[in-house]
Amino acid sequence: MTFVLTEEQNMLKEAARDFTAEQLSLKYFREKRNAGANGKDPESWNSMAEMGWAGVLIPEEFGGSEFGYVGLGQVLEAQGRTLAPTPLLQTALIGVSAIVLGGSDEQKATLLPKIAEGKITTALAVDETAHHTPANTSLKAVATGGAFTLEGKKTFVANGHFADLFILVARTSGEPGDTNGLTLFMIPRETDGLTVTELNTLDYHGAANLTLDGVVVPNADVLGPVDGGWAILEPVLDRACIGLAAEMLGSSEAAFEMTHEYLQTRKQFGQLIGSFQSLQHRAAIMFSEMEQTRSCIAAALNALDQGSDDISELASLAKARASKLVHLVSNETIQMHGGIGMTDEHDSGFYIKRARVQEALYGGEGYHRERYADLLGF
Amino acid sequence: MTFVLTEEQNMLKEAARDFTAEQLSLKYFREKRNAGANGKDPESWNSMAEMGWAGVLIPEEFGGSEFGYVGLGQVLEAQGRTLAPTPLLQTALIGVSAIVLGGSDEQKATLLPKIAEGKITTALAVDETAHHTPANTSLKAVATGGAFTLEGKKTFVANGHFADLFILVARTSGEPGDTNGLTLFMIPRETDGLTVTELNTLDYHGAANLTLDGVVVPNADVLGPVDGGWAILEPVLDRACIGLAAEMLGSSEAAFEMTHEYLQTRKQFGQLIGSFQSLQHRAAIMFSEMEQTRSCIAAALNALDQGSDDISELASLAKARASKLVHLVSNETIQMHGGIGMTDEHDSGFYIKRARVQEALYGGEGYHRERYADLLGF
Amino acid sequence: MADGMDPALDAFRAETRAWLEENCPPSMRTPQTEDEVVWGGRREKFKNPESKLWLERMASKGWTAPTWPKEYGGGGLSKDENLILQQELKRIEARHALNSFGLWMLGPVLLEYATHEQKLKFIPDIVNGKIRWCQGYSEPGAGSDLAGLQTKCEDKGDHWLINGQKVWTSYADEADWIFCLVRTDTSVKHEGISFVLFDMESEGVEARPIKLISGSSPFCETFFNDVKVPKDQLVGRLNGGWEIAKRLLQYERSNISATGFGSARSGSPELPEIAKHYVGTTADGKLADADMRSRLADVMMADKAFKLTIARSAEQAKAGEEVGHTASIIKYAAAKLNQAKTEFTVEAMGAQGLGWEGEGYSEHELMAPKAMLRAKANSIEGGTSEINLNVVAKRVLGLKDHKG
Amino acid sequence: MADGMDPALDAFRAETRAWLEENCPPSMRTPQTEDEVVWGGRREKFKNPESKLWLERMASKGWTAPTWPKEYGGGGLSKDENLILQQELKRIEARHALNSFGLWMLGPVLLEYATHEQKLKFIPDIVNGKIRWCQGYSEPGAGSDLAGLQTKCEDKGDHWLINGQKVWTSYADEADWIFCLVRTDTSVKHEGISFVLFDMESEGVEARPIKLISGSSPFCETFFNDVKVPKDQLVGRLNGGWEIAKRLLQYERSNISATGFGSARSGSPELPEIAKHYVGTTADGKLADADMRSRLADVMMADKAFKLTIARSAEQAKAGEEVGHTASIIKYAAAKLNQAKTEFTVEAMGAQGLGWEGEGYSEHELMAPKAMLRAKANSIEGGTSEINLNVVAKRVLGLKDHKG
Repeated sequence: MTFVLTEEQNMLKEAARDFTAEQLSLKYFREKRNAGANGKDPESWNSMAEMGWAGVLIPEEFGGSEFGYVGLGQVLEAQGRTLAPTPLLQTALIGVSAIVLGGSDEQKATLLPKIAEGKITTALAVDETAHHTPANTSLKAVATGGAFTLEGKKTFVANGHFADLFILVARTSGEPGDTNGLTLFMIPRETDGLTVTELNTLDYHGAANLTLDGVVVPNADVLGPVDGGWAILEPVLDRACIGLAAEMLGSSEAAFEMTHEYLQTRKQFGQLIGSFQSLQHRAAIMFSEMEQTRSCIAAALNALDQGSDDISELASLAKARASKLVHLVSNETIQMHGGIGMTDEHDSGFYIKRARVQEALYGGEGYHRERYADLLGF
Repeated sequence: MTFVLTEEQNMLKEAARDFTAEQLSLKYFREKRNAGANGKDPESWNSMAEMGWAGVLIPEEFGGSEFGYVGLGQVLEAQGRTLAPTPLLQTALIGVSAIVLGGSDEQKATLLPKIAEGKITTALAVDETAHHTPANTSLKAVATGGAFTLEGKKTFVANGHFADLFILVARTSGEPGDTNGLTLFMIPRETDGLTVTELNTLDYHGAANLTLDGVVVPNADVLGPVDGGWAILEPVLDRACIGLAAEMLGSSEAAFEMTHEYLQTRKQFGQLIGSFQSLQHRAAIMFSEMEQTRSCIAAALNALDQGSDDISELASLAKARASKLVHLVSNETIQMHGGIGMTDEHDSGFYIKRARVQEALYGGEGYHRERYADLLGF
Repeated sequence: MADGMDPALDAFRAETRAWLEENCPPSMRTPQTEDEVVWGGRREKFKNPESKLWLERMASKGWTAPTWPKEYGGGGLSKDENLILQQELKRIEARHALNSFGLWMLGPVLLEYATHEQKLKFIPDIVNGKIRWCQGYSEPGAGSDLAGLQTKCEDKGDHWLINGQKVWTSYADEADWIFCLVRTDTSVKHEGISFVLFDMESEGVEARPIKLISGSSPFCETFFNDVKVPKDQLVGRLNGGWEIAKRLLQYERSNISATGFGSARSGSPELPEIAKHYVGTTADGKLADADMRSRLADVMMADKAFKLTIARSAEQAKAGEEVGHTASIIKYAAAKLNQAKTEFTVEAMGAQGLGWEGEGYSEHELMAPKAMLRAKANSIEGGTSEINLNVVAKRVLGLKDHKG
Repeated sequence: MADGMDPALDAFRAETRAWLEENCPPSMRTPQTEDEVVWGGRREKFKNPESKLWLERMASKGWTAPTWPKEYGGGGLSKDENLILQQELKRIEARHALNSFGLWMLGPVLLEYATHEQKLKFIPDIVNGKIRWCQGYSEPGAGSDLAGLQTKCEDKGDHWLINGQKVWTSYADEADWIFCLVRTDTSVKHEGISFVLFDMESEGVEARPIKLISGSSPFCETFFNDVKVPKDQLVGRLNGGWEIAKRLLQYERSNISATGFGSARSGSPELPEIAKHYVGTTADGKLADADMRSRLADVMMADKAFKLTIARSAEQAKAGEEVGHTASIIKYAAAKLNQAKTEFTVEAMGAQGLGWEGEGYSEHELMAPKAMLRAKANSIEGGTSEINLNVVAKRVLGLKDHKG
């Protein structure tokens, strides 16, 4: 079954929705925002790890539940509903995928149990310019006998402002633009020569820029083959796109529901605004887009669990459509709420701010449209 | 004044509207279509020439009125309203421009008076593949002492199925893609080695494919400098785009008016369909697009009369916006008319069929979007 | 239903397979061609004689309507048996023995609303393809507002007398009988409509084919001038036709939804191939026109998203989940998608996509603009996109009309 | 009006030029900076002392309101004289001496609707910038439906008593007086509205700034709790305020239409430059991202089409042609365009367009997302785009409402 959840997956979905609604509500998000948390919330992550969600993709032998991507997608969708800034995507999906796909037995045995317990969070450091173009990596890593020395910068590392461990892409050979010659390194936060600049982002989730000035990484912390990092990075980015798309679907759903509610309560000219045909049609069109995007994301999550050979196509499809959806819905949410939606005290603003970050991260609609064309060979 | 017509221009506009409404009505177009005319209608062209419209751009010394592009634009807009297939654009605008811009005194003296009198119609033969890319011209012209010999094909030559004289772009040096090395030739219809294949086009206007098999053109019939034809061709194509855009504006206007009328008469569910808000908004959006496109076309026509230095930008702007407009309006015309708009007996179909040809000719919205970016330097 | 779960079903599968092996003629296992499609009826010519044989054999078992009661000529199969039959037919790639509005639309409502006598009279000839039916719904003044129909049906004691006009009657010029909505009470709207059946050879019936902007079409204008109809040919309750009409529209829409528009047109080259052919490619194999490439990717993604949505809806329905929400947007999305695809094809073909007939164009090229034009009706026929969006807004999203 | 056509006007031009040369301080001929804009009023601080001088000198001639009658402090200029004044001001690139809702909106309606005494009392202080006005229109329950306002104004014999709440009151926290729509009859809708003026320092008035999604804003929520207003501060007829309100909205919209949104923000780099900077270019100077390049061209063309439309409308108006049709779509188009431009800027900046504050971003970069967010209000404020489209459909296209 591709599109129908199993009983266990449904239970996880319910649990995640209950948890985020209660413990990671928009009200809670607002309080944290007002307190200047900038997306840092270790307590909530501890609770999520206790629920087992840090280990949804981790093999049982390393302390996880090995429950799969469809399951994790349900949790990501739930946290997307309330815009909760958690390390779930970066750690439980991206970090774990990278280690499972590229890690040695020893690396797995050392790291995965700690991740499952919620003791370590990770962050993927890939982009170096304002736009996502992973093959353009130019940050240099030079082999110096038993170790590599890294020099350069990384920008907009999601979760980078609090992650314990960076999974960082560097160039060990070749030129920017080559997919050959990339290598993944694991670098603890407290490493000499690594400077982490915390960013206060639009969406109040935060992020970081990294500067590496003579950072020495022992060979033991190389993840996967030297020069062959693309073979891990690309599937990891596909997973990142699909997971993020699931989160975006949740955000779109919740913003749509809030708007739908408003259409049914707000009156103008003595009529519910939801009785005006032009708003009815626009709401129906949003609904149509949402239903179709949901199909793409479900198919992509399922393809990951099945190990299908069209994962990359589905990843770009899911991310492109989710970007389009969340853009449309976040704009319509404000327009249909009118003035109140423009005020900081209303939640509309949170959705549009988060939407623009979600859209850009790992490539927006335009990037994935181009990639889809590449993948389909035209 | 850029946007306000002079009294004389207004009189020409009125005259053209009256003429097309009476003598080139849609009813007349349908009769001709049913009779298989495929756009050929020499009688109407005689009448138009008698009105002086063949010579609107022709200098007075050669028998024209030298009334300018804004004036000609009014006539083109008027004939666009009733979709009239006439040689006006090809002859009075394109042919005359080419001869005025590139012709020798002798060529002007020979040809322009005949054109002004309606005795000669012309057709520009430029494209060789399915898409408009003039620099890609590959049809070869080889100098053979006192003459050139031409070999190759031209596709979709508008008016080519009845024109008396072809203005044809050929390559005298360089490679397809080069703007250098192009030369314009004037070739009478009855020339040895020239085969004209009449095309029955979607819009019932007709066109032709040309095959040149050892066609010999004397040096006297080269238009402008050998190898330097681009300097004439490019401004001629800009004029073609602007004139065609004026025609498209007329078509959009008339289709919009027909739809507007239907919105105010057709009832469903006991209500005029024009009272449904979603149709009201869509009608208002069409109107907004039309008003803005009108500004672009007026500015472009005026720039031609002024000899401004931004003619190319305005030409691409006008053609791109007109393509977008006529596409939108022709689709909405059918959708808002519902079933009746799908029937051949209704005029909706004529507008959409002509629209698709207008869009493609001399490059559609996509082509001119790209060209606009080129011209603006990004 | 996996094999080996139920011995009776296993036996049914074995019998079915054997029967099909023996009875499905060889040419009926080749891809269907347009001109060999069998619609049945008095004027069916069976261009391929094996089509006739195949229909007779299938009809003899009631397998053109496998789940209908045997009493009325149907196959009497259970759902599970029918599933097996369909699997076996697919296994040998058998053609449909019969295409028919009778099978798809009329039959199901007759089974639900007709009297025993009416069922006996009409259903067997639907199953065996002897009578071809057409549908008399739309009228010139009543498009989206179907219930605004005016075709008058008067009670003349021993017969009904029908006067009026229908439009968009598919194949009215080829059908034998019509099922038709008529007005039996002019004082109310929905409650004044009845559902009647009559022979298209009745005196006073005339069908004129409609020419579309895309060329000839199966649609007709159909005129009724003092048509006399026997009293026992009204189905269901007098003035109770609107309920039947709505049920029938559900069957019609689910037919469209199951496939999407235009997806049946197999054998035509894929959009990227068309674009590459007419636009050319760069040295690294990309479409030469970057602007068009982006838009093609958009269309391809919309296509994929739509197909996945169809698959999701089908799978969820199978699993017994509520799919009304998803299904509600499918016709709207299908129309939009098919319009985008056919428009893109015309644009990609450039000048070669602008021909109407005659020299200078291939057959594929001449089909492209006609397909684009025909697709404009996708957002009109079977409920306009506007009506579709109204329905989504009201029934799915629960938005109310203006009050007062 | 060409020079040399009218000797009196030539003389006026010469005098004006001479006066300006002498009286316009040097710093008032430099580009206006945001923090030196003069809004007038009791709390105006005149950050630049020459601003004060410039205002005093211009006001002394009535040239802050050049065409208003001298009797009320205006300049008393004819249209032609005013044209010359504006040309001469432009020639030396003089700053506006005074920006004020009083000048743009209230003054014109006072001239039309107020009594002579009211004019004498209020207009001179608008001209000289002594009193700064704000506008009390929208209410929380009445956004697009402005006439649904509930702020109560009761006749207490020797004064009006006002209770209620306004919202989106621009600069209410900085203004001295308010012009305000209030309900003087609850039994009817439009005919129960009056137009009153009162001092914001009156007891019972409170203004609280509204924080927007884009950050701080000039907007306030404004509360009226038993505010006593003298009887002679009601303008026009009791219950006749709706007519004044509509007239005033015309002045507001024509102000927006004259410039478009955001076009005042000068000095920021052009979109193509931004895109090239953040996205990079190919060897031949094209934007490296082909998909984005197409979309940028779209935005640039929309921008050009809009600007040409503004120019066309202005030129036609000058020539005395009917421009209502063109003008009607300008606010709608301006909002859409400004949203497209600000969205494109954010997208082009990529990760650098996603900052809110603090390290890692330039000032320009931090402005981009705030401008994008602020632009979302362009299709809400001053009449939503939905209302705007309704108006085009009904007034320009003549489409009717549902009947019955």
